[in-house]
Amino acid sequence: MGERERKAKKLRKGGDRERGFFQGLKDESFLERRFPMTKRVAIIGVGTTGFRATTPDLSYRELTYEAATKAYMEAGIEPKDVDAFVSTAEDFFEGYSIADEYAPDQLGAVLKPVYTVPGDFIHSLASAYMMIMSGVAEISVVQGMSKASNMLTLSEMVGFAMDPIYNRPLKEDPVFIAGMEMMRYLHETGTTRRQCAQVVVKNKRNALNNPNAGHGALIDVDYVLNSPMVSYPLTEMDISPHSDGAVVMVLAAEETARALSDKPIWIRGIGWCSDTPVLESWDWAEATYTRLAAQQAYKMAGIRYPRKEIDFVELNDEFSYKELQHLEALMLCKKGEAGPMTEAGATEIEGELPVNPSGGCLGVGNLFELNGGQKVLDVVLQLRGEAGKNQLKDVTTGLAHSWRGIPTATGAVVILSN
Amino acid sequence: MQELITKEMVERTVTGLSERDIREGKVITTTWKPNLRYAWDNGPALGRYLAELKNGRIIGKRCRRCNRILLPPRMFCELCWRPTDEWVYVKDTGVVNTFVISYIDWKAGRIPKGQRPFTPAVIEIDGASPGMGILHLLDEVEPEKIYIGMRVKAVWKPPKERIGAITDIKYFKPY
Amino acid sequence: MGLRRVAIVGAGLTKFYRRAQETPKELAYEAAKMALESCEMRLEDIDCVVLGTAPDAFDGIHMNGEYLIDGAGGKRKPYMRHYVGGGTGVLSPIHGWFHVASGMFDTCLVVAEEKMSSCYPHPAGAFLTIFDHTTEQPLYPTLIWIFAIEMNRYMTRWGLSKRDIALVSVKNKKNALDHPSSQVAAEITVDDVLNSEVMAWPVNRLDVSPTSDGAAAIVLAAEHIARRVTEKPIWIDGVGWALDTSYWCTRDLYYPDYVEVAARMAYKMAGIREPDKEIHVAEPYDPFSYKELHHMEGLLLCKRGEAIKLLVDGVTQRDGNLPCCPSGGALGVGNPIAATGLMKIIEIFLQLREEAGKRQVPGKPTCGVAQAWGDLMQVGTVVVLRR
Amino acid sequence: MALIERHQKTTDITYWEGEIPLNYIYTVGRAGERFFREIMENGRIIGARCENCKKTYVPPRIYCEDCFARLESSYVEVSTQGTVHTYTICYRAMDGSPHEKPSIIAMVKLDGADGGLVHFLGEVEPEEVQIGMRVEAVFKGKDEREGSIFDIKYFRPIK
Repeated sequence: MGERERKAKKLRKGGDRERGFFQGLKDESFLERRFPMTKRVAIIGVGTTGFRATTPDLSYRELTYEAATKAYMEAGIEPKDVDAFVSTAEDFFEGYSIADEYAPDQLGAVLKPVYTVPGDFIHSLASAYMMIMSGVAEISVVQGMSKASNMLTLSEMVGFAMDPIYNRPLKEDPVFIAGMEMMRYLHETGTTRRQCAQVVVKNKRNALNNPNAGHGALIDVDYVLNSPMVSYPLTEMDISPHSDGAVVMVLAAEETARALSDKPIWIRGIGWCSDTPVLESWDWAEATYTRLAAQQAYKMAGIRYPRKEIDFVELNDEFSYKELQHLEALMLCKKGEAGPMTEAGATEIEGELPVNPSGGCLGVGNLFELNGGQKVLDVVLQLRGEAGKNQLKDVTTGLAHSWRGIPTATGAVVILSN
Repeated sequence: MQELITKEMVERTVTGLSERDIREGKVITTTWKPNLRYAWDNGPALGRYLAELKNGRIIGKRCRRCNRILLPPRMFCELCWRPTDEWVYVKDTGVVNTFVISYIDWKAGRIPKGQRPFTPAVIEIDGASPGMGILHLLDEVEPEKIYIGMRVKAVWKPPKERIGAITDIKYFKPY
Repeated sequence: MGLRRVAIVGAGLTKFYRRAQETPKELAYEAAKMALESCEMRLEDIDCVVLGTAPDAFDGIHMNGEYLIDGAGGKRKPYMRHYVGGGTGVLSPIHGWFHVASGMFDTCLVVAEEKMSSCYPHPAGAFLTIFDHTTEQPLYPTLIWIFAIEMNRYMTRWGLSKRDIALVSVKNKKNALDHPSSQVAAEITVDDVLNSEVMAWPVNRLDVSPTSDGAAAIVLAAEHIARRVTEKPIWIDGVGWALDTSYWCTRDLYYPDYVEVAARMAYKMAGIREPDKEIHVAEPYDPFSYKELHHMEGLLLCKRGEAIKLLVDGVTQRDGNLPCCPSGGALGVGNPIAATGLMKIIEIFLQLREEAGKRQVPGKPTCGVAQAWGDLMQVGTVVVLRR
Repeated sequence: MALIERHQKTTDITYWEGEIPLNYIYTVGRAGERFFREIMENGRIIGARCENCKKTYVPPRIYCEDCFARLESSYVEVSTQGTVHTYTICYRAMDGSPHEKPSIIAMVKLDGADGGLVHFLGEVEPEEVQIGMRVEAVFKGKDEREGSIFDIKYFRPIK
């Protein structure tokens, strides 16, 4: 029996009474004793199926089961050791009216505290984090799953999210919203389409070295610029193709995390924010939601100079310009600097600030509500030194960011350290 | 007596409408018919289940740890959290666990007078573990004569009409 | 950061109607605005917003949580939606509680909204697609089937009569006469229930809660804020929730295990050992008449199979020993899914503050419990409130 | 691997098709009702003014999204002319089918308002469109208006 397993067993032997739900909660001194202000939460296990354009041989249940098995094995736990679960799902992406019904079985969470966050995976992560911080759980699990290939009318589903009175009746491919946003972004910042195309080239190249990624390719800038136009100035190659896959993560409070894991990855800061969903009130150039979410996360992590203190970033690049826009909103460079930075290679793996070393959405695939899951996963792997050929040297702090896709203005940020 | 939320406060919040207001255009409305179509991957468990239904058989899967025969089959036991073991054919007979006599269809519309009401039931299939039921319809029996504990048997579609779906069983009837 | 005491300090509720002219955003706004006004707070005092809304299939907007942001007051704020089908309403304060108790935020606006009337030909059609798409939907099931299935099992297990169960409808619809938001309050008799049309035996028309449009909102605050904002904060002392397997046909439906697990979790946290004695007022979820009894048993307010006795003896009347659904519940006030759950929380909040007007239960209650249920007979969400 | 048994042949792989079969009728709400009535009857566009935040919302709302003030009594008329804030040339419809002729969609900021409308541009070629271009609303004939966003046919450049 290995050291870790012994620790795990010892922990379990103590049983629920030791570390389960809320004993003695009414005892006031209990608060200070059990929840010092320094309480920390770590990710102690991650599991994924990898991401591919289609996964025809597995149902959504089996996909999640596979990811969960890996995550639990890594954390050295069984589902019965978990205090609470959070799943991530949007009804119409799963094809159910009440998608959360189908969450518990494949996580081993039958008759356990489970709920669903219809948001990004990072929202769920934040929810599970707060659960641990508030003392409801010592170990919690977050799950996200994408079966994008099963949606036959995907653009209509995305369009179904638009305002039914003012926007949806136009009956245009919802990508037009991104086209309009890109136009204004380029206009205000002076960024060029060529610089956006460079993002695609970089991310698809990075993805070739990521065994989990499903859309790696070696292309050049002209290939992107010459691909068919979808919504000017957005071409087909500027839009990330979608992927299937599942991610499950195990979170634990400090003591448990140290007992169970050799390489806990600490959640130092987490933030999420939504701007107005009304297109008519958008400012169209800046990703304010990301800036505010990042501010919250930086504040929590005590980060004052993001550019210096963050070693690398996994951020949402569902559309090529979004990587640049988000990079600026994360305050990692000034407005208008992200394009030139990318062109100069500063965001490459060997650059000064590696961005999306995993390949991002453009290289891994758009996973919808799981997008954040892939980002956090790759930050965790980098920080553990398990990122294979794409491994960055001497990284200690990484940032994962996600956006909920058109037509929303919702983003979430998490800062992780090893 | 003190009241935090009063009728006056609440009345102001919402304007009630009738179906007629909407139908006759007294208020402005927009309509939408979403096109939400899916092709869900069956995976090995449900895939085999449906394929066997096409053959006129019901198949389950055993979990050796809790010794349950699971129906519909699953690749993992949700209680033991482990992969399931062997495939097991179960019978196409069973016992009514509970049932309904429904006079409305799925759109909440009433069925026409004279039409037989729907009689869906949870049927515990013989050969599967006790309590392991599936949802299906009952027929060839007066609705009033159905009772919990009644023994029933599947009535299959002719082999040529079967497509590998739960509806390959037309309904269950008493036997 | 650490575990902190969290209180409900304000509440707002819209009228419940079968069809509302207001958009979902406007409904959410009306409730949220009233909640803020009730505790004299401004939107800028709110640190974060939590939203509960059940299936997108009712409102007819994909990612309904995103659509509602501005109406719920979530613009440029940390905003998160959560979801457990019908249990969403009571999960709302639980999720809000995490936000505040974890130390991340000091104040939280919790909004629950549902506009079911947009869905045609009938909102019930949205329930077809809650069933398993491969093994159940081809049979065209409806939600009422599954309720009737459960009710039949429950009645058969304990040998109950429909006549007794109908008393729940009579009681709740009568209680709702005093509720400002009520949609279907009425003075009816047991015979009215039994003679109303049979929808799916054993469920009659008057055993069923209506479909509704409506919204509800509450404001949560950490202890140091709550004491400044109000003289009568109502504390969230216990939270619990649980989700059972989605293979619902494999469970014996006569008893709601999921409610029991959730209730035990909440009671343990609140230090309640004898729920039947320590809880003074309860709001079990009652979308169907038998469900109130079913859930009282799950909430451990009585022994299994004995809820009916309390009902028949009048113990659960508003002036009884254990008032259940003094608001009028989903059967009387209306059932805009997520908003109903939060309406129940608000009712306990008002009862404990003794601000429920004519609905006030006697005896200065100090501890109440609200519960909701959801999904395929799967979810129990429970909140224990104390003053 | 997590599963001990998998499909071994491509031909064993199956899927199940289905849909979510629903229809919707949306009311346009209290503010929407005023907005569309004003267009239908008077060919005017109204917004909602928040004096507190000094903002005019178009389309109007019953509340200010920043300060939550009630705006129902402060609807104001705004211009039917405005400026292209941003635009795109869209080649596909919502169902993914390609357009025969690409459509031009713009966010038009109306004069006197902080908001505006997202709508089509007409009577203009894609290459002529620019950010900052002045445009005006083209309404349908009064008897054709039915209370939809298409009561405004499109926006066209001011000549």
